[in-house]
Amino acid sequence: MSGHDHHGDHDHDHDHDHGASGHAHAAPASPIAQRVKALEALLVAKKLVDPASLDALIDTYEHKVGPRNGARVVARAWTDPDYKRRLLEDATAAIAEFGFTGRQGEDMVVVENTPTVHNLVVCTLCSCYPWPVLGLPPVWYKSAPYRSRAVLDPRGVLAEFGTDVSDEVEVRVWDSTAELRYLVLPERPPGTEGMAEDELADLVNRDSMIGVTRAKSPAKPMAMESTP
Amino acid sequence: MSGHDHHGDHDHDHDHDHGASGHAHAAPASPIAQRVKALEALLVAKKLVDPASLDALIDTYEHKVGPRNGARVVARAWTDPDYKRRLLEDATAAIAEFGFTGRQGEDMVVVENTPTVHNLVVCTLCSCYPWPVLGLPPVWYKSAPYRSRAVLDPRGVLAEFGTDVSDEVEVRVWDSTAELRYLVLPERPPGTEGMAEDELADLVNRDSMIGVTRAKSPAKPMAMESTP
Amino acid sequence: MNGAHDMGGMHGMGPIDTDPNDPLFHAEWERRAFAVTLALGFHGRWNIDTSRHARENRHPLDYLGSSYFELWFKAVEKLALDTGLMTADEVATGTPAALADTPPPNPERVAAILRKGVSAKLPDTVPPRFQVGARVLVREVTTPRHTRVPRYCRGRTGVIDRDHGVYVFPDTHAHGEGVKPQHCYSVRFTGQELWGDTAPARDAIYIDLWDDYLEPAP
Amino acid sequence: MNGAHDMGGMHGMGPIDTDPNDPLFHAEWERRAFAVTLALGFHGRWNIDTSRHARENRHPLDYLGSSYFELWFKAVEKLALDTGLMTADEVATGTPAALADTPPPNPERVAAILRKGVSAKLPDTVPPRFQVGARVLVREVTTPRHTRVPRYCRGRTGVIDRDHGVYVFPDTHAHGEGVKPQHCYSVRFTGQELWGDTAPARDAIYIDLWDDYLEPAP
Repeated sequence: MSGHDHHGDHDHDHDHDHGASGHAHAAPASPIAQRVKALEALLVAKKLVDPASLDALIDTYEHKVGPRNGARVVARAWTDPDYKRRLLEDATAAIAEFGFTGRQGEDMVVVENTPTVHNLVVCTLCSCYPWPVLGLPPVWYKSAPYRSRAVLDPRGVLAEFGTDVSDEVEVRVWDSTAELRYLVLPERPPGTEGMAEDELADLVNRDSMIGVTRAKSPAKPMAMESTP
Repeated sequence: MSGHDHHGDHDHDHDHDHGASGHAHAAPASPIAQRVKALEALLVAKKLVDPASLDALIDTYEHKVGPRNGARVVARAWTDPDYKRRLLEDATAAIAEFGFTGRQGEDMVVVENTPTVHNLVVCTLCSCYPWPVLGLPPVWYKSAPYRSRAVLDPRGVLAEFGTDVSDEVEVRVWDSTAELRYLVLPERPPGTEGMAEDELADLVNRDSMIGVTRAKSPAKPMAMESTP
Repeated sequence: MNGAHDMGGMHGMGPIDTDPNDPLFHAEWERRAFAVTLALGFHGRWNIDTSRHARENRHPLDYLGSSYFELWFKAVEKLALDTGLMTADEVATGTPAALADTPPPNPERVAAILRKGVSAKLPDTVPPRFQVGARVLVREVTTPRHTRVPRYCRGRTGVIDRDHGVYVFPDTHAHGEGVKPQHCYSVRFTGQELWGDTAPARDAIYIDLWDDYLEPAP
Repeated sequence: MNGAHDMGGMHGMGPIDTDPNDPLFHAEWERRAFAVTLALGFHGRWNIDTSRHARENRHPLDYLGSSYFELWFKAVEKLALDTGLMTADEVATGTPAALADTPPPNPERVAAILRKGVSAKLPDTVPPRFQVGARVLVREVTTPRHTRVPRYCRGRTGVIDRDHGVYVFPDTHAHGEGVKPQHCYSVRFTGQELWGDTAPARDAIYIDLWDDYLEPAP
């Protein structure tokens, strides 16, 4: 949503809310829910949309395409200097090596975080976001608080995400006003020497590729108990 | 109000709505009406406000101070060149000659319409308005449509008020961002030669002193019927 | 602050209700909210700049979704609470915990106060930084605090049209940091400077701006 | 248009909900509105720029007061009506008056469409007006129509950081006036250029801007 919380729709999602009878008990539909349902029914009746295609679209972006894609790209760049070079030179082609292509990622740019530069991506005018590598944007990315302040007070925004960036570091904000889609290449966390690509990918979460957080540090090994 | 019409309060005012019994039948009070009433009651109980003073404040600005004041200033300027000179040089002092002084008119500026210049007054940031000469601002002056477009498309705004300004005429918009309050001195309408100050004042309405309209033309004399 | 109140240049706000017979007040509560706002102000606990900031300092949905006198009411309630003229407990219970120290002005006194007004003009003890005719650039002033320099003229170049004299500076005054005396000018901008080539060549916008908002145009 | 969608630099919007577990969809109708929007788009009756304009072109209260998928729904409904994909009468009755000329893409075809995407990049047949490193001034573009130059950078000076190549120009494309091929650049602005002296000295904002928005800095 774009405004106050109370303007969003935070109805509990009843998809998987089964009662004792095994049937879903849905709350009465909101006016917007009714309008959407009516529109869909009309479009299906007019044969303008294929119900199976609607289901496939939702399944694709809710379950199949997501930040795990971007994490694989990042982990590869961390471990393969040649891939990293290709990624920074021609992100679209380098990302396509994984088969991540298409809608809302047709033309990609990757910006690299370093000890002296921290990058942050926003779309102040709407919600442009690199779908093939990150899936659909989180609600906050589309919301007024983030869109208004990311360009005005990026360090304040980073602090809200618990990310502290030193005054010595240059903060670069990328406002996605055109058809380029930006992915942040986070810094590889310390203590990850020798980790495999798959393990590294587990450290790369969505927010770190938007640039509001850093990649996760590897879990600390358990301290061994001293025998009494 | 500042937004859509449906966000304003256009309740019918029941002050003078008497039924057959001679008593007012008020609709149930809206939440805001209840809150205002409760606040006033508390402030009166705390002796922070004098109820008689509240009534006097309303009476002053609803019935006593209004555009008729400004109209007298304008009519004087139309008929007395020396007064007009003083008015354009030091509006505050010239207007004070009528006893029109004080709150929200402490420091006045008068801008003159001529055959080559048309002036328009707005307050984009709130609703600054010259109370001693015009009374309180109309709702539209305080509203988002006027405040947003007066500076951006003054000719479009003038057209909305039915005022056509030739391309040859320079349109000047005065945005009241400080503590100066602006009054437009409209052009004296043609056909008013020899009219007395009082008659002229009748032609000067509120909107012409904001600059969204011209002063009224004198009523045309009735055409004499030809005898059959 | 860059808030919804700073409306100059926005599209999409809809048509103007130009009805000349539209009443000043649309309900009795609007009259009372208006009068209470003025009457509480007489206690001198806040100034007009503080008051303006209290009205504008809110979420755009709140600002745009409130009628004008609703904003006045919300602001005066907040100011009365913030300054201790009343307490949240008193508002909740509707019962006074304490009475005013000094009696409020009666109608005669109110009339005198209104006639006198409160001029923001100050003695002419500060030299102007700019002369009439000088080309000036409006500085970028981005602040979450109160300011009176509209966004639509920031970074733009205009010409000093007249020097109004020395005035209270709202950016400090609104926040209890003094009047910071300085000249206030009417600055003339062409419509094309503010809105681009599509604006009529003969239009000009005059904006009242203080010394602190301006620098010499390069 | 200068609308509420152009949010960069606004204050007062409140805190960010940073919960990493906040779901992408908060109700089933959001899923359906999302899917219907994409599916209707496959008919090729409008482009992404038209679609963006349909979402943003509304009263600020409507824009700010609607959740994101509500805006998507309102926009797709309007686009379907405007382009004749459906009629107001059909919406009112819920009954089709006519069926689609061509069958909608099935899931396999949809998957292929998504994988392919629709690049806005055009053949490199137009020379760039600016070289990397050039100082550029963002022109004032005030239009009630669709544009992608945010208000917060207009009239400001930046440096061409990279040339993305030739792209569709949204200002014409949104209104059915062709792609007007031209270079699109990432332009670097310092935070202080955009927000004034109080911005951190080391911050920079990169904005993607087309040739038509720019002129050489004086």
